[in-house]
Amino acid sequence: MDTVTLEGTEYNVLAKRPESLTDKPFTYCPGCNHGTTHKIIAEVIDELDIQHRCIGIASVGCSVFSYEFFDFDFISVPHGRALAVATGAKRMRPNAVLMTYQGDGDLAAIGTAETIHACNRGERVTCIFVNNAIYGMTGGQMAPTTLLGMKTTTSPLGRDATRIGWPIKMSEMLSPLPGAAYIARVSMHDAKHILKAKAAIKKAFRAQLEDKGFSMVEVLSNCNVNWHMTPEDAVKFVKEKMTENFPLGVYKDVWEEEKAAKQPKKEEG
Amino acid sequence: MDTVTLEGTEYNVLAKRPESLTDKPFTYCPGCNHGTTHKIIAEVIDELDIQHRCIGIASVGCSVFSYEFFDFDFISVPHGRALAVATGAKRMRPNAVLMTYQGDGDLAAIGTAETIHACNRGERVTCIFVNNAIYGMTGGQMAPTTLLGMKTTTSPLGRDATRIGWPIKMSEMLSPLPGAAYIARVSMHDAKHILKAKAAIKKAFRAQLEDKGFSMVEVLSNCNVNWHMTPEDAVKFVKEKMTENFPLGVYKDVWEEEKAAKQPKKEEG
Amino acid sequence: MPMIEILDDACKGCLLCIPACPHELIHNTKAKLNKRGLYPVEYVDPEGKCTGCRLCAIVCPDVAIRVYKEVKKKSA
Amino acid sequence: MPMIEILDDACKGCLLCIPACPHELIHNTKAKLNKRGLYPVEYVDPEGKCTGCRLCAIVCPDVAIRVYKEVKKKSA
Amino acid sequence: MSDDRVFMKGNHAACEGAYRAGCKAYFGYPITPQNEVTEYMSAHIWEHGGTFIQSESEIAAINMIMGASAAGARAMTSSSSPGISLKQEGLSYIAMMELPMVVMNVVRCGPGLGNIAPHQGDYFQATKGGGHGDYRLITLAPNSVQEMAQYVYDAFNLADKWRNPAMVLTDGTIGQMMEPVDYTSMPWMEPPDKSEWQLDEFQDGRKRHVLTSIWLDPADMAVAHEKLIAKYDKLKKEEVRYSEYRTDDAELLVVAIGSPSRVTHSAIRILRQEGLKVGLLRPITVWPFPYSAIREYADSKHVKAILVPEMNWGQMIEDVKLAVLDKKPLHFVPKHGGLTFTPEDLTEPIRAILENPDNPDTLWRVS
Amino acid sequence: MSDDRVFMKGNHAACEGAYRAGCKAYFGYPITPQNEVTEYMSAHIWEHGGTFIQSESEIAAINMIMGASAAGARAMTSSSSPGISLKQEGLSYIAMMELPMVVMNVVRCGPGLGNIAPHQGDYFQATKGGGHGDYRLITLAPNSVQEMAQYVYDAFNLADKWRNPAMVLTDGTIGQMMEPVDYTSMPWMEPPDKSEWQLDEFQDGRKRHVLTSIWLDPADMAVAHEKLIAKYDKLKKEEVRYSEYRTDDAELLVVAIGSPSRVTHSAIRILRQEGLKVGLLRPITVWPFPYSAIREYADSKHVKAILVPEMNWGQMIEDVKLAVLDKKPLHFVPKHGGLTFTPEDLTEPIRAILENPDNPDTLWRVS
Amino acid sequence: MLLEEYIFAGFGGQGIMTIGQIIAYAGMLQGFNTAWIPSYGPESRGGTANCNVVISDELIGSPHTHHPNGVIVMNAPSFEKFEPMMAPAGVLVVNTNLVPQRSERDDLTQVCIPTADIALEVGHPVLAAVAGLGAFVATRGVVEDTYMEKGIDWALPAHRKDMLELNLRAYHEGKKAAEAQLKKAAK
Amino acid sequence: MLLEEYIFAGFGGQGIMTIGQIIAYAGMLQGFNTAWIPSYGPESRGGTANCNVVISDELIGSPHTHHPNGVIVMNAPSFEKFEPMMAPAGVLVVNTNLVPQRSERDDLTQVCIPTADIALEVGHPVLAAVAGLGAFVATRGVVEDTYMEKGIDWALPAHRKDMLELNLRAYHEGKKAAEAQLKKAAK
Ligand SMILES: Cc1ncc(C[n+]2csc(CCOP(=O)(O)OP(=O)(O)O)c2C)c(N)n1
Ligand SMILES: Cc1ncc(C[n+]2csc(CCOP(=O)(O)OP(=O)(O)O)c2C)c(N)n1
Ligand code: SF4
Ligand code: SF4
Ligand code: SF4
Ligand code: SF4
Repeated sequence: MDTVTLEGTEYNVLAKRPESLTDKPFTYCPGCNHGTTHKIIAEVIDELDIQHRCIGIASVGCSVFSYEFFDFDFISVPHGRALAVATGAKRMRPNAVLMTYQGDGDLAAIGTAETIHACNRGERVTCIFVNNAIYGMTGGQMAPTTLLGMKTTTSPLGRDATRIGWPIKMSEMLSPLPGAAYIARVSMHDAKHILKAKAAIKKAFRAQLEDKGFSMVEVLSNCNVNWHMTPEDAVKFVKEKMTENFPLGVYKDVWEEEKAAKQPKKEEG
Repeated sequence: MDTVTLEGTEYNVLAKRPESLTDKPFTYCPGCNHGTTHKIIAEVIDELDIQHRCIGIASVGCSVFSYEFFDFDFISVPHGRALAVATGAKRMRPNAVLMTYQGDGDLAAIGTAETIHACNRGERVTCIFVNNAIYGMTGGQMAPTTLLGMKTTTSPLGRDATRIGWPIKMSEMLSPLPGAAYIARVSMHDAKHILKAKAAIKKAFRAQLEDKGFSMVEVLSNCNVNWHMTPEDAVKFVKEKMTENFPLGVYKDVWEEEKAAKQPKKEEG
Repeated sequence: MPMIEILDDACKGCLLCIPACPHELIHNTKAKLNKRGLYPVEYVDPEGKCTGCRLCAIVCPDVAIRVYKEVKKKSA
Repeated sequence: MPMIEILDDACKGCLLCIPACPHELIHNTKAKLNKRGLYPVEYVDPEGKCTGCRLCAIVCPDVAIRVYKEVKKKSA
Repeated sequence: MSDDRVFMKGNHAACEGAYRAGCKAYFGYPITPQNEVTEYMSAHIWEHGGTFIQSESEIAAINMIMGASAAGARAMTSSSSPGISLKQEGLSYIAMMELPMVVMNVVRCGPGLGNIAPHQGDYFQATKGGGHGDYRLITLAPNSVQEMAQYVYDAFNLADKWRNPAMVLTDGTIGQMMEPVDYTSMPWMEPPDKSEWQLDEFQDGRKRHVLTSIWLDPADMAVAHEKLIAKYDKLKKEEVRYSEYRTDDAELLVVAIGSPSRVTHSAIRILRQEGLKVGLLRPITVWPFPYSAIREYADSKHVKAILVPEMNWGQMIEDVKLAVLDKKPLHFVPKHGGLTFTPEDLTEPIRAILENPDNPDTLWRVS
Repeated sequence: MSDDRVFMKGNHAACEGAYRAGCKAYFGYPITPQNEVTEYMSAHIWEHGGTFIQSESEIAAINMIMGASAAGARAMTSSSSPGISLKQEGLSYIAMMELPMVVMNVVRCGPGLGNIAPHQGDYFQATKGGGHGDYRLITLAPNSVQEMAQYVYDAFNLADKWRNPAMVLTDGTIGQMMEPVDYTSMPWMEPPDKSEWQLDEFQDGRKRHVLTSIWLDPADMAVAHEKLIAKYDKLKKEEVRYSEYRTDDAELLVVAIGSPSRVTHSAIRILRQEGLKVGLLRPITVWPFPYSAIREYADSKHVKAILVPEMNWGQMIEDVKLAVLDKKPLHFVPKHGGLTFTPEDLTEPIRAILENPDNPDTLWRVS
Repeated sequence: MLLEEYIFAGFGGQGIMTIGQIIAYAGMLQGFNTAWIPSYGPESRGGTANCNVVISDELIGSPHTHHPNGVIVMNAPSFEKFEPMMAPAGVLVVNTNLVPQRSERDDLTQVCIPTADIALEVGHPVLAAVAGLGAFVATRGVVEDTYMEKGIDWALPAHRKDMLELNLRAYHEGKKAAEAQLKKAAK
Repeated sequence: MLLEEYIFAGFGGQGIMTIGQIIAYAGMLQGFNTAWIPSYGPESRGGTANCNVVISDELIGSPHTHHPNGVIVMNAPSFEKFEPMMAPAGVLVVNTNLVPQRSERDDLTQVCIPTADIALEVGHPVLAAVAGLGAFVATRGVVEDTYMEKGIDWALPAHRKDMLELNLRAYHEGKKAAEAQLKKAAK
């Protein structure tokens, strides 16, 4: 553990900036969980000691500059196509650790086909899917994950299912695909859940490192600015409304399945 | 019922060419179930008496010329985009009956996003999805639905899950979406199943006519030519292998759900 | 009595109707070539076994089979 | 004794750390503007209540909180 | 001054032009700097009896428009550069099926993700056809908020008149700026009757309508091609539009579109005060392109040189060269990266060219 | 005759050229008339240590290629017209990120679905940039099976040399036909080292590599632009390629590419027997285009007229016009619908032009 | 020929865009050609936001202003960026609540007023920008008050019309503060 | 100058494409430039399939043949389509098993042989096309047998090499049948 000496006393540093982040401060809005998510990803990468093997795929969305914050090789790619790019890179560099970082517009609207087929092929890549129920970068338009009734700049009267459909649940949709090794939905609304999220992200990278298949962690996140809320209210909204619509949990866990398959079937009674 | 007089005797005509087909003979290969599927669709349209309200969307695939066989308004559209085109047309013509006719490459590969989002929006259109586990028109390449081990011109050693993923199950994927009103998988392998298929197609159109939402019938079909089988063997393959991998059944039935919702919950015991 | 008619020029000789018929009334005789250059199947029913079940017509992908049933004259 | 440090220029004043601290040691004082033109929060712990639980740091989106814990000198 | 002027953003005015033209379908996907179109449509098209869908992608949007147009409605989509690239396949189909519709490109700076500043890097894509096969979009290039409304309105009429897709090609500046708009030249109108060919639910008693772009036999396809060519030839004769400003005695003719054409205006004012004879020819239709109008100036005695300023590395200048040929020296002043022109960016080279019409600093050659 | 000749399809030969160049990734989606590429790759790239994926779409394919190229591999995709339209956004990104890769377009007849016959309707798309923003693909146009292999091979080398995407632009005829190929000019090679910029798992002890195409500040983007422009200018100077056949005394110069250039060959043989002086200049790189080579002929005393035959409505002829300007009469002979040229299609107009270099039947004008 | 070119700059959310639109709209009512354009995009997130306004009696060339003759700076980074760009004889309004810098240029008219303080006095912090606008018009008196007042009304959305009164007061308070300062300077 | 332009046509699946490739390959071995091209695409589904072959001692222009000087028609629709296109003095091989028509042109050499019968005699119906090819070479003797035989070998995939013997026999039987007919005609 790092130590530091402050005013003559020596301290262990319990929380500090992870190695896998650059020095550049995040440019996200105050309270935005893109930062939180970046941080725990970087911690996981530090802990797994894979920083110098990681290749990041930055998608188009507020996180388009994530390559400025993560300290490893990176490429910024067209909107929605992160998992196709990751596929191409991983196939050429099976020893590299591939991470895509994508928003809901990116992954679940324009990138729907790339997402489903990368998962279905069981590509050995790890996808961090930040679901904030809105298009942040372009200024608050409706996302495929926008909750019913939620007002956005393109659903000014609130999202209405009969005109524009229902919030789409990607973890549920992807987890039945045999290519999926690990799929979980986590939330950023408090410290406990952030720690859980971190554990999930670690498992997702492990799925890749152990060559199990495709892994994705769907991170429920806030976009307080475009939700027109204070960060505190936005986090509360995540806790109450987002998790209600997008139930948290592990949707696919290849290790559990392997365990179950190995265990002799329990007799009844 | 039509009658005809042959050599002096008057007969009822029990089976003949439906009204909703043109006179043009199908150009499909001998034994191809595209023909069978066309025929039962046309019968359903005749029976529902909606021929002159139907707008067909021909997709790119062996059925690209379906507009020459169906006798109502039709448009031929880019590969994979049938459901987007249908959406645009239906929104402008809510009283028209929209049908897309799509192959597995069209619907489940290049058109994945359009398929999922049309379903998710609950578009009032009816999608006939002919799953023959191969790209027929282009000469027998692998489809997203190609079975594991199946040899195609682009999986010459047989489809291998670790390289190219698993056969994708669209009915299963779409049916959990709230926009889906009716989703069923049927097969063309014998007369009994063809009749069942027809009933399913009728229900699918009814879902549209009753404004319930999106409807799709996945039709398991043969492509004997590109499977390199006789029609008889191909049909057997559908019966045995295709249905094993793609279980038949109704995956979503809005009427059943409505009924269930109305029924008072049964007491235990 | 019911009977079927094979439209020779529509038939592509796929033979799917043959197993469909419960009475084995359709045969792959290769007796003639149609204008497509294909061998249409032949319907042979000297004993009048056809029940008009339509199974052959249902499986025919090319709508090449018509099924007829004698009109029962209502007794006046 | 554990303690935290708020990196003033990294803090964006989102205030998410305030409810995270079980001992209410972080405050929105608006006492100073940082170089971003934002008001960083302030850590006030005269009684040394901080347990080094890291909860504030975990929720901070901008990695603006460092947590320190005194090194226990091993007795020689 | 008319009292009817309202103060609006270019992107909003485009929507108002569409409503007045009877547009009943807008399908689109957000992208800066045209988000205001999608947003304004989502809020207001319902009031005009129309429908809005935020599509899952630009590809879905163009194909939804294909459906709406086939069903007889006036339909529009819009996007900015990367999103327009994704629409190319759809546009090619729409053009071959001769479906009328309007697509607006509020161009941003490319290639790639680039940035969201105004740019003109999509000129070739718009005018030569970014999609496969030979086809053309009737392409109008507004340079003011007033024209955003007007040319969207006009684009609908041209699209229906010719059964051809029409593009409104503009840049981020024009889309983002607010200016006064006067709608009196855009009366509310009913779209023309398309029952001759549209797909609808009234097929009883008429022949069915089929829209397709496939003719497997080359001989049949050739017929379809020749029909299109004949249409385009006619269009080229009848629909060329451009505007002129102080060109009659101009010794230097500037050819510019979009926001650079506005800066040219300022530059000309400055230069004319110095007694320098400078004029502007502004193509309004960039396809069909006003070749002969420009050629006339190239042939004229008073014009000594021609200058093209573009916010790109030289695209429209190829069309200008095809008009000017070797008749007069042709000069190019580019602006890169999404930076915008200042009047000085133009006045300085223009002074130099008027001193020496072959001034090598800006002389443009095919290479 | 060399004994090393093998008899192959153009589409297959292209794959062999790729293998010899060290191509390790092919991702593609079926489309006629280039299915043989996808199929041959699926069967054989493994033998050369490479990987094949039949992608879910052309868009996925081009983006997978982006990933493979970024990871340092030689990578290739191919398609035909509609599929190439779908790749435009990806190509624009790839060009701006200066990623080397090869894309082949075995052009079919468009617009829309069109048909699968050979065509040249995608010339503009390939050479002027079908995607958004200013960028260029190094574009090679083979006209034989031998050249299919050779130019794919060369395209990989050019792409790496210039860190620029390269296109092989051909037509259905060349892709579908079989001819003898001699591979001795394509020795098996190792791709060059890209550890300077590639993304990989060996980052320990080096600076990280970042590939991007976004520069939000126009001033930064302008720098990126100017770097690209400088590269393109250099490319134009150094990489122009063309071939000539009996041009030295030609009174009529034909400029043609792809399968029409082969028919031109036959036509010239026929006409030369009649004593008519006809020659062929065939651009091999259509970008950069051999403007100056053509201009020299336009300037020459012996050339009286120039003829361009294209299987489209006139695209390359604009580039030829930019070279020829008004120096000599320029003629156009098109072929529509996917129909192919016969030698007679060319001999007749050529005889007429040689009688009257301004023969109005084929004279081409900018309009 | 009249050619007014303004840049108004500050944080996102301070109301900078709106005051630009107000004066451009008011200028239109007064009979001028006017144009407004934002500096748009994500770079404005948390950073500076600014808009350009052009008012002219001729056709307006570019709405982009490279040498403004009128500037309002509502925060410190904006001062750094725009003060040096100003045309000679321009007018600079500095929000002293957030801008510590002062222009040393002697070819500008500088007015320094505490817009936030004025806003709070009038009754609401959001009024700071309008107060700044008042100060600006006091100094660069091209658009008349009657039109400015109509502009302020126009800019308020229907459900915020109750704020009209407060906005007008803030505008005039800002104007007064500037006039006082100008008078002092004139002495 | 040698310029041989052939069209071989019939049903899909009859082996038409292969016999075209064989002669083109054989021509290459003999030292010529050769080219082969299919009429490709779905229109061939169930309809006619055909390929073009060009053999020349000069550079080959187009592989597409509009006026062939050699044609094999294996089914009736092909006769209709290609017989009228033939260049004068061309050679036409007609498969009498499936083609009822006969050419009435007197500027052609016509050979009519029952390829299916020959194939069955030799031992397998798939050999019909090769029998037709034999007949063709007998009539249009540009490519020599040694090369044709190598071509037949080359065209057989590795797992079908056991069919080589049969194929060669069918080729020579076809050739013999044609030679007999030509001899008769010559008399
Ligand atoms: C092809 C294309 N279409 C649209 C855009 C514009 N665009 C940029 S980011 C974005 C969506 C951002 O939303 P999301 O993916 O949810 O990420 P967030 O910003 O919320 O983190 C869009 C539509 C683009 N850059 N490219
Ligand atoms: C954009 C585009 N990509 C590819 C193609 C080529 N193509 C035509 S049909 C087809 C697939 C056909 O398979 P499927 O949809 O399963 O229908 P089937 O032919 O089996 O009935 C493909 C890839 C095309 N026309 N357009
Ligand atoms: S706009 Fe939303 S998602 Fe983007 S940085 Fe701000 S809060 Fe985060
Ligand atoms: S190729 Fe297959 S799908 Fe197509 S018509 Fe033939 S059998 Fe049917
Ligand atoms: S099923 Fe139809 S097409 Fe097939 S053999 Fe029987 S009658 Fe002929
Ligand atoms: S959570 Fe971090 S950024 Fe937010 S107020 Fe606390 S220290 Fe500042």
